[in-house]
Amino acid sequence: MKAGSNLEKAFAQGHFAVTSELGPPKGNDVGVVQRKVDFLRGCVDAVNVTDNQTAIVRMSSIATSALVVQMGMEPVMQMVTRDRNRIAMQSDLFGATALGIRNIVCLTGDHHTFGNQVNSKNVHDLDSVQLINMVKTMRDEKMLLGGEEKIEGDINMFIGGAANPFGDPFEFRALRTAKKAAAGVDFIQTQCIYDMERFKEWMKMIRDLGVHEKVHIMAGITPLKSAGMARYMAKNVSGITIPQAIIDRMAKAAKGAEEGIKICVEQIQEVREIEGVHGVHIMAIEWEQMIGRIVEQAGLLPRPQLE
Amino acid sequence: MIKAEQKSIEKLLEYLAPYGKIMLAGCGACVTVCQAGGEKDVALLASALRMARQKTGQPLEILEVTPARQCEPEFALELADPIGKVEAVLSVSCGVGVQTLARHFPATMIFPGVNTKFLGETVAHGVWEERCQACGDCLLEKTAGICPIARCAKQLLNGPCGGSSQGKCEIKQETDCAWQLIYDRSKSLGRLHRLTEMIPAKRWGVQSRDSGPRRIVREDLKV
Amino acid sequence: MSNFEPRIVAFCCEQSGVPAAEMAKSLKLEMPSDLEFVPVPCSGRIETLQLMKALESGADGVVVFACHEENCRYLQGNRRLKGRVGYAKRLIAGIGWEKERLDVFNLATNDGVKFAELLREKAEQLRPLGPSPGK
Amino acid sequence: MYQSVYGDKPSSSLQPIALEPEALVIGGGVVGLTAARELAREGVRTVIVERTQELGGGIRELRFFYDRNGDVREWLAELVSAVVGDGNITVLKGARLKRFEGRFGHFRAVIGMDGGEERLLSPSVVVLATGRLSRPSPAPDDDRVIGLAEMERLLEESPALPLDRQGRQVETIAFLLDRTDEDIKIHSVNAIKQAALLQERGCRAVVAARDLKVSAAGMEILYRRAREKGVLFFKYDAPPVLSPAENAINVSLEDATALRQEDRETFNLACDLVVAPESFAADPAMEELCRLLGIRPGVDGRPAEDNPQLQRIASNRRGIFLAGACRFPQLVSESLTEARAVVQEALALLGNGTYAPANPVAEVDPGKCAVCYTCARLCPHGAIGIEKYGERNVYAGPAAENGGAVWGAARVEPAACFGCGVCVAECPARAITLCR
Repeated sequence: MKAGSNLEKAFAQGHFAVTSELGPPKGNDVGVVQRKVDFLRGCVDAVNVTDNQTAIVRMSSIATSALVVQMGMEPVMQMVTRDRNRIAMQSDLFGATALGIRNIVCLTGDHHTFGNQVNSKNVHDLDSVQLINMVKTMRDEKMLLGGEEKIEGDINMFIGGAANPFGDPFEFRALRTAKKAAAGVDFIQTQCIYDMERFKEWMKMIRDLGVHEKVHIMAGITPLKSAGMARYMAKNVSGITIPQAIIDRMAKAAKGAEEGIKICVEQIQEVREIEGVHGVHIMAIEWEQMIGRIVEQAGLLPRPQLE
Repeated sequence: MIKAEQKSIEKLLEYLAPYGKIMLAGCGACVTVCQAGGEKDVALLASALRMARQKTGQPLEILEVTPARQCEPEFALELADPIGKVEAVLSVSCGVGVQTLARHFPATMIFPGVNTKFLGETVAHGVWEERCQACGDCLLEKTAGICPIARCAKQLLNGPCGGSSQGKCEIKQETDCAWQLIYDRSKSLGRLHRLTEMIPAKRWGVQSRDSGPRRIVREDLKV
Repeated sequence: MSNFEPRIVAFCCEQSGVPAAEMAKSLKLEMPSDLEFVPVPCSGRIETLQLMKALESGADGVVVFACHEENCRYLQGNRRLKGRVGYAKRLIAGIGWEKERLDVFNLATNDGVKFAELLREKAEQLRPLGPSPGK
Repeated sequence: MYQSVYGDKPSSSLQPIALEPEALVIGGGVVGLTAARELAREGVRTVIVERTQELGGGIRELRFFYDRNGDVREWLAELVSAVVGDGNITVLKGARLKRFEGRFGHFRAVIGMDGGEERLLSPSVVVLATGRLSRPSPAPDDDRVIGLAEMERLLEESPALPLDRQGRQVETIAFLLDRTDEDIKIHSVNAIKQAALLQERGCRAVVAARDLKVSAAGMEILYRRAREKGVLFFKYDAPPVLSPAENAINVSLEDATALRQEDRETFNLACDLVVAPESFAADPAMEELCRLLGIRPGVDGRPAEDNPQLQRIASNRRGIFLAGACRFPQLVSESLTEARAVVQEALALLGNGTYAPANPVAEVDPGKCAVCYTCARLCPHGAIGIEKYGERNVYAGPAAENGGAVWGAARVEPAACFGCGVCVAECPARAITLCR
């Protein structure tokens, strides 16, 4: 066991893991965190805590994750290389592990021009692959980046990364995930899947590289609320492709939300059959209350109590 | 070469408001090439400034000068006499020129006339694109001749990020994704295997500007 | 390889190297046989490129005879030359050639004896190194 | 085997150039006046530029010659009237060099007058003779410690005993020469001369020095004459200590002439006056003058000679000469010798009105020149300039033939070039060749 986190145990004991995502408040209202945690309680093995997602200022992921730990749920702290240099990131890792946070997802993060601090100076001292390698070195060799100093204490983190099978150049995507595997990632959460064919093709390339044995792949799923949302995401969220069939289906449905949930559950069942997919990561942006229903309809309840 | 863009005329008029006689100093090198501060641009800007001030009733006398370069001490010192006769200087050379004049003429205010942008390539007539960040430790060998530090919005060394689609960067539709270019060129050079090895964290603090303002000394030439 | 006769190119400054060479000749001092003189108005005239070209096109050793540091007729010529020789030495060391293949010696006008001595020592030093790797 | 040191084609610019017999002398001191007078005598139209309103310079403080009788001021007055009367010499007082451009054969000097008016000259040769500034030595603040200049005046005002100064009888005078720096003899000369004159007037003169500098023409004779007149000479290592006594200054010094340390005695001399020679200060204007003239600045605010091995009166640029105290604080006689040497060299240069380069000359190929300023910056003899690019100071393309004048590229002035080839080796564009 690398970190002994609940998520790691789920994978280790062969369960089909389920994680979701929680957006910290745009302020310090702990109640927001409490409410979202209560929605997810018992439905997921761990919950991602985003780090100023789309470069919009929110409570920091380390603080929110610590709160989630206090609230009795296991967080997956996301860390973006956009905002902190290697000094800040390594010291945050010390703090996070001390506060009982066991999972991390290393991301490059959205460009600051997408958010509400367009004039900020971005950092990008490291990129996601280098961050993964850094956390692994801190955990396995107890060394800081640069390798001079020994770390007092253990940095037991279950390291996660992201992957976007729908980005270009497609042939390189699997190779890049293999690169992250070599860098020391333990699990991968993909971008939300709508183009199932392309995802299957990507998974095949992953299997050909043998990456699925070294790394736990989690399929990213996002329920659509309405046809409008589908069209919006298809148009201006780059890296996401939504087949016309799904958009039409959403448009025809009387209640978009219900249809979205139905599609979502179908997708979960479909990805479960794909060899190498060890879990699902359900991202319901500001719709955390639906996670319970989705997980239940997908037959993934009750979540295993692991020790 | 260094690429720059002239500041707005309003901003320049705002700088020059308190003065009646100025020198407008161009530069015969980089800013001439990118049409921001060459002799023609100096003349153009000078007439615009004069006409603007004519309208307001306080005419502006402009001494137009374009030495070969503004970043050599000797060229700057050649402007000593004319600068003695003006109240301020508006230099439309890059930031280096403005600061060279500022160093050599402590008693004269030197205003920047352009915004120095980047070290870039002329992609087409009138189109210039950033190519180099002068990071001090060139890694173009690793990326088949395309620099992610200058041409990737997130300066990724192990790109592309999730947002690259149809070869374009998610941030600006007109910008090519550097890593798409790197991938394509590596593939055509048969060097794809290089992209599968992780490029380690860059030593920013030692060679890039993060190590503070940098200096090159060639002992063999210095004497 | 003991009877190997190194080919030496000697750049001589007209203010010091050339008079010293003439003095050595007139004194009929013993000097290496395979020797070529290149007179220059000042050692400052010698380019790094000429040092490299001499080595590249077959010289086993290149020496420069320049004036003493403070005596340059043209003020800084010999100090500039020293910088260039330093640069060239680092260059050839970098490509795995022996540093001894390039040297600079400071002379005065009347150093005929020292001139011949230095050339003999250099030939001696080059002999074990064998022909230049460039050949 | 190697690219030839010299270009193959002979230089097109080796023809002789015309030289107007015109000279510019900067500094109206005794050296400047002498040089101007000698040049004028040979038909050279000379302009003297004197910063103050009075000619004569530093020598005006002196009255007595050290090696012969006669009044320095009379001698100086005669020289000044000869210069002022000479048709070939123009004297500009209250004037200074404002700008200096071009190279040998094409010098252009702009002289700024106090009134604000400017004059443009085009001299063929320039003589720098601005002399030195002297500052009272940092002696203790006792009014009985004076400088050599004041002692010279005292000697002139009272030809015989009783020597009095501000109503007080002056009998014993001590000259302290411990402030002479290594190689300046002028203080020793004046101190011994004044001591001998004081003895003639019945005073008791004492000269105390760390080491006495007598290595100048006539100095041994002066020293013996002073000894014969009774001047006492002391040699010390530790500087003497001055302390006020009742109405005198007590000078206590340990005489170092005795060989063995224990035989050395300490003397306490009660003196009415102590003479501490002035020290020579660097003329702040000299640094600016060197920059204007483009000549090499030396140490301690002096202009540097071209090369220590060669003539000390030539600067590193052909056509610009140095003479007198501005080059090195020395005896007036030595300065005058330098003035005459400058005249001889200048006349040699001016020749019969033309000058043909006697050495190989560097030539820039304007087509290759990137105007990077390396050669102009490095030329040890200031022989290279970046040609002005037309009146509007605009950068025109290289090698844009413009009626023979090439704009926007470096150009070597053949007459000013010494042929060393440093520029040829250093040019990054390899645009310069050395032509014979």
